[in-house]
Amino acid sequence: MQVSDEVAIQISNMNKWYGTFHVLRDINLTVNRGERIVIAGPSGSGKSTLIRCINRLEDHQSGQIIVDGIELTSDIKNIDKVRSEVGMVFQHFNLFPHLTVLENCTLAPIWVRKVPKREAEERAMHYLSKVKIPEQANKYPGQLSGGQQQRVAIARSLCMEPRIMLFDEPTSALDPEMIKEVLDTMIELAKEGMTMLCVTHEMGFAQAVANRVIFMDQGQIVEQNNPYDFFNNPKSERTKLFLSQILGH
Amino acid sequence: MQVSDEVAIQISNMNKWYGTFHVLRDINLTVNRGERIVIAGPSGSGKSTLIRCINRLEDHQSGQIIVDGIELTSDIKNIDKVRSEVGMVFQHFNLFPHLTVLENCTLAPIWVRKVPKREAEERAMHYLSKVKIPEQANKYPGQLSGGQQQRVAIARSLCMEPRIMLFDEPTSALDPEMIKEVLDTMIELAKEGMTMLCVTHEMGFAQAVANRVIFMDQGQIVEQNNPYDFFNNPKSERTKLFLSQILGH
Amino acid sequence: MIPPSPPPMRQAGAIKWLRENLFSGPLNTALSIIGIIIVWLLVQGILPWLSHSVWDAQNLRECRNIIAERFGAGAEGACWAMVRDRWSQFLFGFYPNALYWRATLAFALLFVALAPILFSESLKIRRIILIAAAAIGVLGIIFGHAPVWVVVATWFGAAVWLWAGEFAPTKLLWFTALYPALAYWLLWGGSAWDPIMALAGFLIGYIAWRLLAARSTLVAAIVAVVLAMLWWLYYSGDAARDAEDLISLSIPQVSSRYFGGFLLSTTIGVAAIAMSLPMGIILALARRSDMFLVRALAVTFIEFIRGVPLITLLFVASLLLNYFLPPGTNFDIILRVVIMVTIFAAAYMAEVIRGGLAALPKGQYEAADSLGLDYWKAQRLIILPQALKISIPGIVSTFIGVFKDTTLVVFVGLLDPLKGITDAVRASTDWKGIYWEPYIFVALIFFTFCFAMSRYSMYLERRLKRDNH
Amino acid sequence: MATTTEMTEQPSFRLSMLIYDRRYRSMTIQVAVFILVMAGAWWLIDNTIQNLANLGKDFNFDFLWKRAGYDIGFQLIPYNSDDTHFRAMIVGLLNTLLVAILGCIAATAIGVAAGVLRLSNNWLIARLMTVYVEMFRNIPLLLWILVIYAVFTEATPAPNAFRGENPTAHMWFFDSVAFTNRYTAIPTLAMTNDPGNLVLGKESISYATIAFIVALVAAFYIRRAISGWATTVQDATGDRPTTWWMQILVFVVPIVALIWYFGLHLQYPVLKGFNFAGGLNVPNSFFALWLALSLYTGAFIAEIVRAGILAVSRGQTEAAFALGLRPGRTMSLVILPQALRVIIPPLISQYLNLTKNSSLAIAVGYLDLRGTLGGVTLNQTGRELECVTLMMLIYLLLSLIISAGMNLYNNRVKLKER
Amino acid sequence: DTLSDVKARGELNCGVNIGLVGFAAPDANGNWSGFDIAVCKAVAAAVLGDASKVKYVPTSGQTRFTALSSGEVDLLARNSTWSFSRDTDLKLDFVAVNYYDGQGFMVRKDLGVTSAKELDGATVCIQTGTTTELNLADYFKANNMTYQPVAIDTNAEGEQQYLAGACDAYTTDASGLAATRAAFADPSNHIILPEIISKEPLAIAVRHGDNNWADIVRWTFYALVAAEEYGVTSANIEELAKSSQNPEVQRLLGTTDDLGKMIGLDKDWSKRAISASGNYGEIFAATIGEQTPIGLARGLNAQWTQGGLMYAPPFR
Ligand SMILES: Nc1ncnc2c1ncn2[C@@H]1O[C@H](COP(=O)(O)OP(=O)(O)OP(=O)(O)O)[C@@H](O)[C@H]1O
Ligand SMILES: Nc1ncnc2c1ncn2[C@@H]1O[C@H](COP(=O)(O)OP(=O)(O)OP(=O)(O)O)[C@@H](O)[C@H]1O
Ligand SMILES: [Mg+2]
Ligand SMILES: [Mg+2]
Repeated sequence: MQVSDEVAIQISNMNKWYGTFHVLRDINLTVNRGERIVIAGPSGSGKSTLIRCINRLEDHQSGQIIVDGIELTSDIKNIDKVRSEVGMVFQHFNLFPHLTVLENCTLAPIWVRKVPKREAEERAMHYLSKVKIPEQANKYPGQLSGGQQQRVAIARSLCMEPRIMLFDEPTSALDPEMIKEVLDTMIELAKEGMTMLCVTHEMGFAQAVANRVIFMDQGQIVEQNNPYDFFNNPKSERTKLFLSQILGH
Repeated sequence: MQVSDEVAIQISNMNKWYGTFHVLRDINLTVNRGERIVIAGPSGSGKSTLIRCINRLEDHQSGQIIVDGIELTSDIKNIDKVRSEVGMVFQHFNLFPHLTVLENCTLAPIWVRKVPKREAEERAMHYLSKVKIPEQANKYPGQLSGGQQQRVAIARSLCMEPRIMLFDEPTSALDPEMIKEVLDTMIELAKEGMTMLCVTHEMGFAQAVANRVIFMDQGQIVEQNNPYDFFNNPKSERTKLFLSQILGH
Repeated sequence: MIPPSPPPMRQAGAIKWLRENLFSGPLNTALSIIGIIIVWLLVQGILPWLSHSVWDAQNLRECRNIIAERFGAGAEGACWAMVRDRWSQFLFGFYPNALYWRATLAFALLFVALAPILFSESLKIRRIILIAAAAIGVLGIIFGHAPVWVVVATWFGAAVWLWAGEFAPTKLLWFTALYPALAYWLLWGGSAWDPIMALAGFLIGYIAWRLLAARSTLVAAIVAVVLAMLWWLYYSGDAARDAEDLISLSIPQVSSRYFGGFLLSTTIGVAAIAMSLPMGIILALARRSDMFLVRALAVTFIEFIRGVPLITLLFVASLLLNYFLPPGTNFDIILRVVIMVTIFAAAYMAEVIRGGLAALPKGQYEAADSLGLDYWKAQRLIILPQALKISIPGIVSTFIGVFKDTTLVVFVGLLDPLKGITDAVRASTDWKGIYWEPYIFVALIFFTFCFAMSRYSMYLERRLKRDNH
Repeated sequence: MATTTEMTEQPSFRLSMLIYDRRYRSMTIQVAVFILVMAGAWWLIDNTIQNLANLGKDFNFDFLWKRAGYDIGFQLIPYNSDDTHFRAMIVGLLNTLLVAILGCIAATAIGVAAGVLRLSNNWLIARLMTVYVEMFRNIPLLLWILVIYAVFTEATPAPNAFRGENPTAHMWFFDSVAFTNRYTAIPTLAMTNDPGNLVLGKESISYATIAFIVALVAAFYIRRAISGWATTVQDATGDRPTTWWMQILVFVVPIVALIWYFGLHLQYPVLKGFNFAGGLNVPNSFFALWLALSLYTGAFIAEIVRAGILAVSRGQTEAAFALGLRPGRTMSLVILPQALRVIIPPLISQYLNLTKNSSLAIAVGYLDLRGTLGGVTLNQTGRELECVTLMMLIYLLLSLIISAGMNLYNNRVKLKER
Repeated sequence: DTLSDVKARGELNCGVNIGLVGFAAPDANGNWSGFDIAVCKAVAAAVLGDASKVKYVPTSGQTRFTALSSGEVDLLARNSTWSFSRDTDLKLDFVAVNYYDGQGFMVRKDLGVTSAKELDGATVCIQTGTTTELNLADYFKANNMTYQPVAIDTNAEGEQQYLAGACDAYTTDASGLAATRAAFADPSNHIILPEIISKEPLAIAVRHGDNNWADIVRWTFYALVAAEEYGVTSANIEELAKSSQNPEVQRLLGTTDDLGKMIGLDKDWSKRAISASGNYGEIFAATIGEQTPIGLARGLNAQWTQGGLMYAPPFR
């Protein structure tokens, strides 16, 4: 299938099973370059799984996923190529505790992109400044607060200069005060035109930056819409129920 | 000292040291039957220690604690009597992981109260229904969510049919969604007239159910008042400072 | 506000302590009394014997005469004169007297080599270890009949390594990498070119890998291994000989049969652990692999080795290994023993490291994957550094076990410190009939080493628990 | 919605996919590893065959059926020098098992006691246990075996010290047990109404033994039934009936009856010639080995037990106390069941170690499997390949049995989690 | 073949006892000496021209034959009994008996035993993995007696047990008993019983199949024996080589015939072998003879001319 240059991610008829459990059912999704998409849905609906399929942390069993023009198959070369184009930020940061913040950020550029060390460090400092923690560069992750850690994780991804960023509930492991720090960083990124897919329940964030909100339930995309309509005129019953719960809380 | 039948707990001039550290200083407190008391205060102020002295998980060095007409001394018989009258719910649940939920609930009635097993199980199911998780009876604690675990812990205490319940920050180890489940259960209990002492920072709960709020600092009871006055007209500076912090959050 | 006041005094001083710690209840009192009786019996049994120690005698008969003379006829006493007479054999076996300094130096350098691996985290510990190593090295060299230039060089070396330990601990890693070759050369002697050429094999492999890695890491790895193998099998021997002819770097050779005592134990123990570590890592990775066949082979190997006593493996080394190798091959018994002990330790090491790998959260693997690191890079840069750190306590206890087990080599005819040397001493006319003293002496040395190591690993465990960064 | 797992895309197969496609790559690696391992194994086997041919030897186990020709000092089944090497091997294996099983029991007892006492708040006892644990863990087992053997040899009298008008040594426990520097002479059981033996080929077993075993097994089951009944009563009424006296009676009555029926009595050892006779002489080598193994392994078990108890969080105790459970009940109902899960797996691997370590028996001349098959037989027949292989297989089998038991247990008690 | 291996290596690997005073034992500096060691030295001198070019490989009762058959040692001079099954089944070649021994018993004098026949019911210490173990079983069986074996691992262990009274009798080769007794603090309190219950020809062994090497070892040893017979000693050997008119001596010392060539060695091989530690009689006297602490009489090991069994075949 030919994909236009405008399309960053194209998922068609994708299905995935865990053993006999059908987690993702007939997913069709096209993400254009520069689009910022928020994925919401109840727990267990398959949001994380979908995100993880996109950089092949999980493999899908049928259908097609094309990222940046490269189809994801079990070909290792393609996988490597896609992974270095796609950055991912995890709920629990997953920083490397035995490396300093700076080393965390330079590791992949040096070993995967083969960037000279000096240059990688400059780049790392650049992105650390961007997430507003350049002064922490020589600390170890264990010495940082949760919010700072998550920002390091974002910087680490950015250092690979990916064209697409995936976020899997990046704020849900954080204390309330720290959520804002991280969301601000993400909003900044969004402003610069990064293509973003973000699983989150922060509806404020969705309203502020998303081009589109996708609602998933039981492995399917139930509804997608722009944020305003999504929150104010949800079409499906399921969405209404969900919105009433999270907004009421 | 003769204690009226109306008084559930009577603490007078109680002092406690950890080594040379004076944790509780001249505590005087009378709790009447059916009273619901919330204890608040900054971290390290001795709230937990006070609660734990009441069912003699810690011993005090001077002063008197009389629970349900029984004075707490190092007499083992008295301690046993008091402990079977006083239920306690811990911050980290402390369920027995090797027993099912049902077994957790029947263990103490069978071995302490010598209740026949059948009857103990019926009683356990009764209280499990009360905390709204009768269907989990045959699962193991490890298979439950935090909120469910805490509700089991409450049911486990209730199965001993105590006359007084102590709660030590029962919701602070829980995810926000689950806090409500547990608070609801506690409000239910309060409505039935159980004498309760609860260390908590959930001010909503305090306002909703407490007869009295006790504020502790540096091992002393600084202020006690009814919830309305406590929140709206705090008398001491210390309390005002504390309230400004937690309510601002 | 009520000010804090001091706690009420109940009882004070020793009586309170006794009451709380020894006689706090009937059961405790009974236990205390039993304990006191046991201590009393032990002291009564051993103390007189110990207090009648004799340090200066030529042989056992003389020793006993001295005891009878000093403490009255029939008095029993310890005859430590044996230790004074034979300590060198317990430590070095039959290693030539004049070359003791080489063994000592190798031992001291061992700590320098270990410093960046085991002690890198804490400057204080590193200082202590390095200073101790420097002291051992310098003393051993002075009292070990070393030539003057070695003494000077060691002073200089000690200064350098103390400096490096202080300011550039990671630089010591280079020394760690070179240490095996250096230790081999110091202990066995001969031409320095042999170990140098053996090291060159690694260099060749590394160069090949660097040249090809850009194309395909798999191909590069295979080529590197093959080239290094070819070098070792066919060229390194000749190259060493030629180089030796050109510039001679020889020191007197010492053959394996002179090794004995703690020198032998340490040599076998350290060599086996050093080699079992990489082997254990590979086995552990294989056992966690998702390829069925690889996993099955690793499991079979590990369980087989762990399922049989070490002593039978040593039998294999001494009796069977020659059957398994091409007709006519015949190599040093110490080397064969080291191979078997290595295999044995590797199986245990694999389990220890597997524990460390399992303790790593899955997120670390995923993060590495999502950054585009391939399997080996992820293992090398992310997983193993963390897993190994978690495993250090386990590795240290494996080492303690292996070190203790080196005493079993006596059953294949090597002179281990415990039974080999002791029997040799007791077979001599001078010390025939001596019994406890050699055992106590050997036990003391083992205890010192192992206890120090176990304390160290406990310290590490505590530290790991504390800073979970 | 499709619910079958099928691949929609099936791109044509290319050779490079063997390396670059994840699905085929693992195949490739596995095949390569397999070939390498097989080649290695073939190389070893080929070498062995060649070497055997060069030496003019063969690989067969016929020698096992030849006359052994040597005597064994301590044996559980009848054996003399006319028996085969195979029987000698069995004698050795039984000796190994004997010391291993008794060792495991004693090590557990010592280890649990030491582990618990190390946690006691008795300062002296806790220190003593620490000293014990550290001493044994940090000094090689071989040394302990030798030292303990030496203590036995040096500290006990020779049998002829019991001789004469004024013996310098005397027997213990009403003249029934003699500790000598060779063995401990203990009374054996004798019967006045011997019911005879059940003869099965070469082996024979006394009917009396069978009767006792049957009685014990029966008693065991009856005891189980009694405590089951007690539980039922407790479930129904809440009160647990006192049953300890019944439980004891169930064992005591049939045993006493059988003893009376067979006229069972003790036959005391008496000094006869050079040695004690009439009783059972258990050699010191066995005791020394047993004691050394138990103390050594016990030190490790103590640490395991301690860690297991400490692994149960303090909150568990507090929760149990808060529910009104007494300390004893708390221990048996809450702490121990949880601690055991932590303790059992490493405990079993200590059992494994003990069994393997029993092969050091040769140091004190106790002829176990390693001493018979891997020692004298190997040496007299020169069949090292066969003997060592067989010996390793037997040890391996023992280990596998023990670890299979462990896995069974582990699976049964694994904590259920989300 | 072994000869060229040894020459190429420049060192002879000689399997010896781990420690048996008089026969093979290292001193505090690791220098080996003893009766068996002398054989190794003689062979090294004959083959390599230097008696010190020997690597002594201590072997236990268990590992000795394997060490030989696997090629770890070139020859075994380790008081090993020559027996049928060892010669055939174990694929060894025993080339010559260097000491005729027999198994005996040692007991304490105060035990009141004067004959091995009185040992019924005794506890006997015995080294495992030796022929003595089998002889002992056979002897007691033949005489319808019982005994309790106490297995021991090494000689040192055995002495310790025996002295502590853990066994009534200690059995091993009579020579070993004498050596052991000699080293006791109170040798006179122990007696060696008169019965010799077995023939123990202690022989030098080589691998089966390399006949040339076997020849070298055999004739090196016989050169030592012959030298004693003809009165050639390490002191007078140079002189005799020049001046002796005795044709036997001339052939032995290579003055006339070049016997060495027939076994692949040079002319002076036997001279070197004899010079290494002297002739058989000298070696015996220096290591285990009556003047040494071991104090063994020549007995069966005297020259045939003296009524013993030492009989070197003719050198021609
Ligand atoms: N490795 C796995 N094996 C089997 N089932 C799995 C696995 N991982 C996830 N699942 C199941 O797949 C479903 C979707 O999981 P997923 O993590 O994608 O949900 P989610 O929408 O991200 O939920 P949450 O908001 O709780 O993170 C869940 O029902 C989960 O139980
Ligand atoms: N076992 C102990 N030994 C010594 N000091 C202790 C011990 N337990 C608690 N403390 C100290 O006693 C003080 C009061 O502790 P406590 O747990 O009662 O505080 P708290 O009010 O419950 O605080 P938090 O809100 O953090 O739970 C603290 O300063 C604490 O450090
Ligand atoms: Mg998720
Ligand atoms: Mg608290």
